[in-house]
Amino acid sequence: MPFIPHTPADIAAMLLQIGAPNLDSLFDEIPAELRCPPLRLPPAMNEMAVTRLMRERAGSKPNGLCFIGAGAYEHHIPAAVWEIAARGEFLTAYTPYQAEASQGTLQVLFEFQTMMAGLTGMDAANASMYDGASALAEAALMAVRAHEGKGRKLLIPTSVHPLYRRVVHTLTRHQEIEVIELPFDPVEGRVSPSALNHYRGRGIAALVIPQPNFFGILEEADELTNWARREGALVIGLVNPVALGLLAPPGDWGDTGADIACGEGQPLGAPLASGGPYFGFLGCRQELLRQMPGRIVGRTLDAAGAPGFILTLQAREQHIRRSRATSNICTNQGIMTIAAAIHLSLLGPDGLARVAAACHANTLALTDRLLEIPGVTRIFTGPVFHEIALRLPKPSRPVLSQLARLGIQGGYRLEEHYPKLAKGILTCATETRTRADIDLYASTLTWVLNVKDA
Amino acid sequence: MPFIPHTPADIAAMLLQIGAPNLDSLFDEIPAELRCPPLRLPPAMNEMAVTRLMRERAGSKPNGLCFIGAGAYEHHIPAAVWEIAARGEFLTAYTPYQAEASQGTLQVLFEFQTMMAGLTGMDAANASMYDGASALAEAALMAVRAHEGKGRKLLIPTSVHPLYRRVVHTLTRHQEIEVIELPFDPVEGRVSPSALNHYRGRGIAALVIPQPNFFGILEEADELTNWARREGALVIGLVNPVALGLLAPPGDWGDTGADIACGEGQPLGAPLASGGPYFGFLGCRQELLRQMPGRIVGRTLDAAGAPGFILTLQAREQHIRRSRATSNICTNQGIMTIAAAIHLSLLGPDGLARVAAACHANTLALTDRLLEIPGVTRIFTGPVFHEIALRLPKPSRPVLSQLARLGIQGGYRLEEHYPKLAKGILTCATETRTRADIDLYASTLTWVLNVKDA
Amino acid sequence: MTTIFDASRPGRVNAQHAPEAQAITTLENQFLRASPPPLPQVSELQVVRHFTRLSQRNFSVDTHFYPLGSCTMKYNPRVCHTLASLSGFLDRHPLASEESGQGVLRTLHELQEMLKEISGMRAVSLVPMAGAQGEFAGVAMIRAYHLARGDHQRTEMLIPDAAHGTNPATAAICGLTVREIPTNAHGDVDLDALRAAAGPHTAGLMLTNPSTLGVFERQILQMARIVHDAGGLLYYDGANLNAVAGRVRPGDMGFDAVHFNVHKTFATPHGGGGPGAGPVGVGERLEPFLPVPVVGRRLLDNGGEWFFQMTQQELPDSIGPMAAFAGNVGVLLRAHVYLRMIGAEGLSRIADFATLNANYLMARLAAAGFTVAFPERRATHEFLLSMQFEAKNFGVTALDFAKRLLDYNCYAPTIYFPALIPESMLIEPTETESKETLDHFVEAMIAIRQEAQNDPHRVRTAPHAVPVPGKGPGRLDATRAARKPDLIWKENTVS
Amino acid sequence: MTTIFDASRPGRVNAQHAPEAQAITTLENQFLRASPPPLPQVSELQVVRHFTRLSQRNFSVDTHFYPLGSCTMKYNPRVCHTLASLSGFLDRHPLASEESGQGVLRTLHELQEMLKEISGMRAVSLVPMAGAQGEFAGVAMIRAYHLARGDHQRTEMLIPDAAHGTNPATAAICGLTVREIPTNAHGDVDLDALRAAAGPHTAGLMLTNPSTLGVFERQILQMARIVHDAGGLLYYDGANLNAVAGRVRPGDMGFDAVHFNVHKTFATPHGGGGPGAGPVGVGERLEPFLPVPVVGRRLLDNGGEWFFQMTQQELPDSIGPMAAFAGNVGVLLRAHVYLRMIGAEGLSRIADFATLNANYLMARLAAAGFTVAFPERRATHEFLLSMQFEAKNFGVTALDFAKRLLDYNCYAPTIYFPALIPESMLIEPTETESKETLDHFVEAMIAIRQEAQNDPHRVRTAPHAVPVPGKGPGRLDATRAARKPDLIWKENTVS
Ligand SMILES: Cc1ncc(COP(=O)(O)O)c(C=O)c1O
Ligand SMILES: Cc1ncc(COP(=O)(O)O)c(C=O)c1O
Repeated sequence: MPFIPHTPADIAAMLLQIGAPNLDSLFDEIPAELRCPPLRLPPAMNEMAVTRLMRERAGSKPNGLCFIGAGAYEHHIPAAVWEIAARGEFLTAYTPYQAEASQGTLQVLFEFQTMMAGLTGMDAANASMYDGASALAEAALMAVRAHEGKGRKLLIPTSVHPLYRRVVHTLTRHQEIEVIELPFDPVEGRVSPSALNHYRGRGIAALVIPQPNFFGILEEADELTNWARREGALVIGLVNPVALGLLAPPGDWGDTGADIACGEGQPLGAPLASGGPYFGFLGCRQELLRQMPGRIVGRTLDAAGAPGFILTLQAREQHIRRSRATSNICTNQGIMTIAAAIHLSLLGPDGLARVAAACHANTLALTDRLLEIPGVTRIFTGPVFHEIALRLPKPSRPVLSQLARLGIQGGYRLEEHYPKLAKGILTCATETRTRADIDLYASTLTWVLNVKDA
Repeated sequence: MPFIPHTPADIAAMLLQIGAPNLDSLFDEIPAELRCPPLRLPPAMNEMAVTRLMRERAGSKPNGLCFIGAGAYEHHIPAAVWEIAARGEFLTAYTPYQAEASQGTLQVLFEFQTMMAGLTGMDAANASMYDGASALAEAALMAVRAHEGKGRKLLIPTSVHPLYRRVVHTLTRHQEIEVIELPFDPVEGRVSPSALNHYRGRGIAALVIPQPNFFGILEEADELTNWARREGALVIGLVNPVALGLLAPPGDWGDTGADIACGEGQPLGAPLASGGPYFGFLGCRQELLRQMPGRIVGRTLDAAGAPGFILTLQAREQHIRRSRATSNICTNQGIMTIAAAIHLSLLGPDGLARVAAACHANTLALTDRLLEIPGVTRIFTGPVFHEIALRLPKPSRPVLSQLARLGIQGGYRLEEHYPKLAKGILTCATETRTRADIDLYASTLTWVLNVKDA
Repeated sequence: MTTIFDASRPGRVNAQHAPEAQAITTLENQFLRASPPPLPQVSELQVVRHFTRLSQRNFSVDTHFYPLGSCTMKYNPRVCHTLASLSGFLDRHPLASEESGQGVLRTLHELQEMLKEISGMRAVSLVPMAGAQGEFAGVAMIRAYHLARGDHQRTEMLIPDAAHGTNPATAAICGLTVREIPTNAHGDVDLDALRAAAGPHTAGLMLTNPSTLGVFERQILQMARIVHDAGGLLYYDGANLNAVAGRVRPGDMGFDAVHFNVHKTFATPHGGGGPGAGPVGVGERLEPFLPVPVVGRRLLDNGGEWFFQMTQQELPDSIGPMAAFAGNVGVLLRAHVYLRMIGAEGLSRIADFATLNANYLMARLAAAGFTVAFPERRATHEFLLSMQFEAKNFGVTALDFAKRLLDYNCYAPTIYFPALIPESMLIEPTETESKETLDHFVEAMIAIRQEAQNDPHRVRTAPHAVPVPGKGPGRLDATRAARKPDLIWKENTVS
Repeated sequence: MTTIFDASRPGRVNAQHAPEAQAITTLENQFLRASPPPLPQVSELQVVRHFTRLSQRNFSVDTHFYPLGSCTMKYNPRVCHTLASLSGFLDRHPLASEESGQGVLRTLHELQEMLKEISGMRAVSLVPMAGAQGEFAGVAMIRAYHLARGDHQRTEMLIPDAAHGTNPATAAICGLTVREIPTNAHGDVDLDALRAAAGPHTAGLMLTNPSTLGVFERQILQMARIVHDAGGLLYYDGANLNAVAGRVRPGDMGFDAVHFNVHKTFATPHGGGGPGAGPVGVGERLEPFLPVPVVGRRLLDNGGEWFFQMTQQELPDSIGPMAAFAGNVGVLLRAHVYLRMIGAEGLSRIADFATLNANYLMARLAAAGFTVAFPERRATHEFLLSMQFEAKNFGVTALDFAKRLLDYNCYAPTIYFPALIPESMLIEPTETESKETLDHFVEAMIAIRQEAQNDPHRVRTAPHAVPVPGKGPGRLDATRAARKPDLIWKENTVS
């Protein structure tokens, strides 16, 4: 029997011990009327057959050269990352409830927390959230909790990833939080600090600062942070972890630094994989520690004084506090953070900075090449990091489809969530794109734009 | 520096300890005239670039549906096999010279030896040879050594894989062994026992019996073994390990069984991989143990009586006996045998037999379908196992090329080594081929044969 | 173990993983960090060695018996992982063209269909990223349903006291008040209490069946009637589906919403904490509210099929997206592979043998004198012991047993949950373990009880043989960890 | 550890790995086996758990410092393994159409070209499957060369006494008589002895340079002249190329044939015994005799290239094939990836740092009072200690040190080879180890010597902490193993 080790002799001996006549009798407490007829599932396949099936599915259509970012980025993942992260001892363990039998996972998580805290400039980080969007939602809830009694308004720029904003809506709507959307400046493509004056004294609990923002543009994080501080609002930095190889971390923003940092961990070792699994990261200043949701690993000692690692501050979690927990999150994205810790260790500070610089340089090179095409223009004037919003001379949907058919995933269609940005696309070139790739994109786009029916 | 951990500070401290002014000075004993100019190698690439390069190379041309056997067989390899065999602790260890620090590898090898001895019906098996061909050569040398003083003639049927026969020639020619080729019966495609009478009393040291033989045909192993026994010659069984799931093992042949069993281990978990790495297996009866080349693992005890595993009988090997060793083999095919042990454990006796039966049934089905094509005929009448020799109505080279271009690797061109078997191909369908694959082969071949210029 | 930071030395660069260095001249200084991020500077060999050795300091299903109740730590076929890791799957961007996604989308659609059949529900969304997010989706849909009907006063969620902590937490996050329903002496829900609680304020009931007490809730049909009659809806926490899949279906039991714990029932490895996936299935009433994206299928004129993601545009009443993209796709692919290998027969076989193993283990432990919480009941895929007798008489608690079991190469069962049984131990062997392994566990439990009588100190100070025999750490001080949180590595500190 | 056979139970079938059962009616009984093969009957979980746990009972480069002299146990970049394992490479049949092999063949051709450049030889064949098979190819070519010239009396191979055992074994298998050449007190070959030995019977000389004594043979040019003048050819055993690649080339030193130990120099993991690859390079005189297949390149009319395998038809004087197919292709692909990542600069950097590490370790051990075999010489990538002093004075041998080092988490250096230094220890740290690791090794050696003085019994009975601390087995009895060979598992036997 697939995956079941019982021999006929075992079954007989076990039933005898139980005192049950047969397997069916073990279910005799289930009301008879509830027994269901045999399920109609596809017939069982052996491993060979399913392997062939899935290989066909995986290879059914080519994925093409990727110039899409918009929240998920193709980076080179060193081969060692998953060779080690996917070792059975990491992959097939549960959440490390028994610390002594889980020192491997726990220590990696402790190291991961240290790396994320270091990257973001926070005092502490948790052991992951589901993804970047849900991490932002949790950050918002956390900020509002911390702001207890002083208002439940969240100010979130529309230069934040549109899908993230929707997820924040889904996940926070039952908690009486007022989410206020802060428009971006249509010329610069980022929040204009002067626009904030409108919200002065309105009891804002927290301001979200995306860096870089959805359009790839760098926000004036220092000024925005200082404004929030003056307002008594918390600052939530929504950051890209690869960009943090070069960019100022939230902990350094403005005069005081941000209070919470969060974001999508995918760029740190997670394959694109049609959307997941990725992981969200979340860190905060010391004072907010007990408001932070999710698992946290701490270092402690045994009776003999030997150090070891253990899940800690569990009083915040659902299995202790139940309905008063900081969040309902239980299973998180464990193995992805193990991969991230290995990934970051292999890159080191220098490697991460070089990857970030290469993404930046490649995106600038791509921008230059595409702007040579008649009719292609830049949408915003703000400084870009590794993503660029461009306006095409033709409707973006057919152009992008045509590009995809020619082997180029050309970008994200901005109109999808920004109706005003007609014919706009958001595109990027990470360190994985070569000059030849960029040239190919440019020449293919030129061709597509010249074809009549596109 | 790639793969080098030294920091500038390390280098300085280390040179100081050595008392050397710089790295260059460490080479000062090398005569100056020998220093070579900088090598002209392709420029260094980082991991990302080399990954892209190799992915392109791996995917440059499709491999097609494989109907070739001829010594290497496409079998399904359970995913667990290489996930475990490729674990760093197995993959990056050396030959287990320090037994206590190598119990993992040693125990797997002990279990592998047990499985191979069990499969072949031998008393012992070694821990691998390079491949099936070199294992046959070593078996021949071993037999001649064991036959010491009674003649150095090796009788080898031409129904043995032609490339194996060439390798035997290469590897044994310096040892004054007379290799006598024994023709096969052109009707049956196997050795006719009566043909052996010609060699009676000629002081034959050993007879090789391939089962199944190169043409996929089952030799009359019992009769051949008994003949050799009467002649005082040793019997070397050259066997396919998957076929042994069903076929009588060499240890059971004739009245006494064969003396040595060897063969290609590739069908047990090794990917086709354009030819290697595979592994050769070699086993023998107790009496020949000290003539067997290669590494052998044995079980022993420690001082407290606890059992453990260790390389043993090393007195046969080159690092003890040097020029009087049984062979010069040192590094063998270690990791492949670890994979084989896992593979065989996952299949078990029942699984292996079912795989063998499916190969047999599929090859018969393929034969039936191809024989329906006008002009395609069977070359031999002997009973086949999982490979079949067919004659085409047209020259085989262009037909096979044409098939390959259409995505079907149709078989091995027999004329390559058997000029008399004009238009002959050797083809097989393992358990990995479906009915649909077989139909596709048949319809494609029909089409190719009908095209004018093929 | 020293940390990776201890091995760091300034100036180590793994150039093989870094593009050429280049100066940034295009960005103003205000945007740039003042000093490099404090990441470790270590060689590739150091990284490989460090993390490989760390991995060896873990118990896992691949290395140990792992009878962690409520967690279904069974064998996860390696091939599921291997096939989900094919580069064709891994390399695809979530926003890439639909055409390039046909292989993945077809697979996800098949999974949706299979989950519908297994649960007996009408529609499924795969998007929730773990069980708790599935719960959130379910409860949020229940709320949306009531609100859409203008039924604004339904602010209470009924939850049995034995429920998993995520249930009350989820209800609270969805803005509902939790009302606990007690359990009776036989492990079933107290029906009278349920009747008393159900009413016009009832949004619904959240239930796990079999419950976390390791028994099947026999009165489920009565309960469904009570809640439905009161105008509430029923939520099924599918974490324990391994016990009954293929035998009974939440839909047939009357549930309106259900989440699957893909990482329990459908053999996705748990990864030391995740990722999992918590697809959610619903009946007719909740269908409009499903979280997006849902995978849709369209028949083409040429007879082929086309798969696509339905977003809020197509499903305007959806509670919305819960993830930036499509959820934990890779986890879902693993579940798909597993289900395709198992088929319907294999699925009910799983329930059969999970149940056989639990009942056998319970029978043997009972015969050995351990206190089974519900001795007159059948175990489902798990069962509860109470170590109260041992705690009282030998001063050796469930925690002590748990720690000492590690020394016998068994991961510990779940302890002190559910809380309503004192000194509880929830044991779930799963169907993939052999009788020999179960017998070993029984012998270990008996041996530990003997130790508890003869040498209780040894048990109270366990473990002694993990992670590294003789080198510890031994039992770790959890109180200290919480009192003085030491959460990140800092230069020159060793606690 | 119990064996996998102990876990076997009749009736366990992993149906997921087996096609449908079918009866064989088409074959006569005489061909079929009477009873099923005695393979274990175990579940997939049992297999995974058993072999995973066995793997943890190994030292390896990925987990431990592995200074095994003459074996170059450096870090093998994982990516080499990953890329050689791409399914496009793994799925190709060796006899598949040439067209489908263009990616592999191009890659192998590039490797051939790189190896030519690195060795300074004229042509390379990749086919030998390990170092020893490369030696065979080289010596067989030398024989073929002499015979082709009608020079039949050249039946002697000159081999320094420090040579690796494969050298004399290979010479013997190639039908030659071995004549040992002594080493002088400085670790160089005794030139007078060489002169005396060289003559009309000399087929050639086999030499490793740097030698297995851990020093560079300084008189190599004189030696080459002596042998060549006597009509013999020179064979270079490339096992130690890690020390000099990119700095000197065998071809420039006058060698006529050379083998590479791909699994040492070019970072193919050793797999607990293999596979390796032993490509062989030759000068002009031996080129016609290269083993087949050699990868050829043809320029196409369209400017492209076409790669193909040259067999004996194209190379009629070849010594023939040595493998059924093309040799250990997968291993060669790994080497190719490694070399493409390293480049010329990286290659000489490897020699630099392998040498730096060896000289540093030698200097520190010498400073700590250990006896270096050739203290006045530079170490190459490895160096020799003699533990004779410790053996005499404390009764603690090189073997005892080796075993005790395991307890300090270091794999043991090579011991008792080369045999001409008593109680020898050949230590090769490789370039991928950090200074910290070398310092740890020095401290371990010092600590063990202290133990040898104070508690020699502890050292003599080591190891104590591997493979499983406190659970052994401890030092294994090799004599017993050879006296009573117990080579396969049998029912109801535990030795
Ligand atoms: C009964 C029960 N419900 C819900 C959950 C929550 O599932 P997850 O951890 O996937 O969020 C769990 C898992 O621990 C559980 O056991
Ligand atoms: C000096 C020397 N020569 C030759 C060999 C033989 O190489 P292989 O083990 O690959 O056959 C070795 C390997 O141990 C060696 O160290």
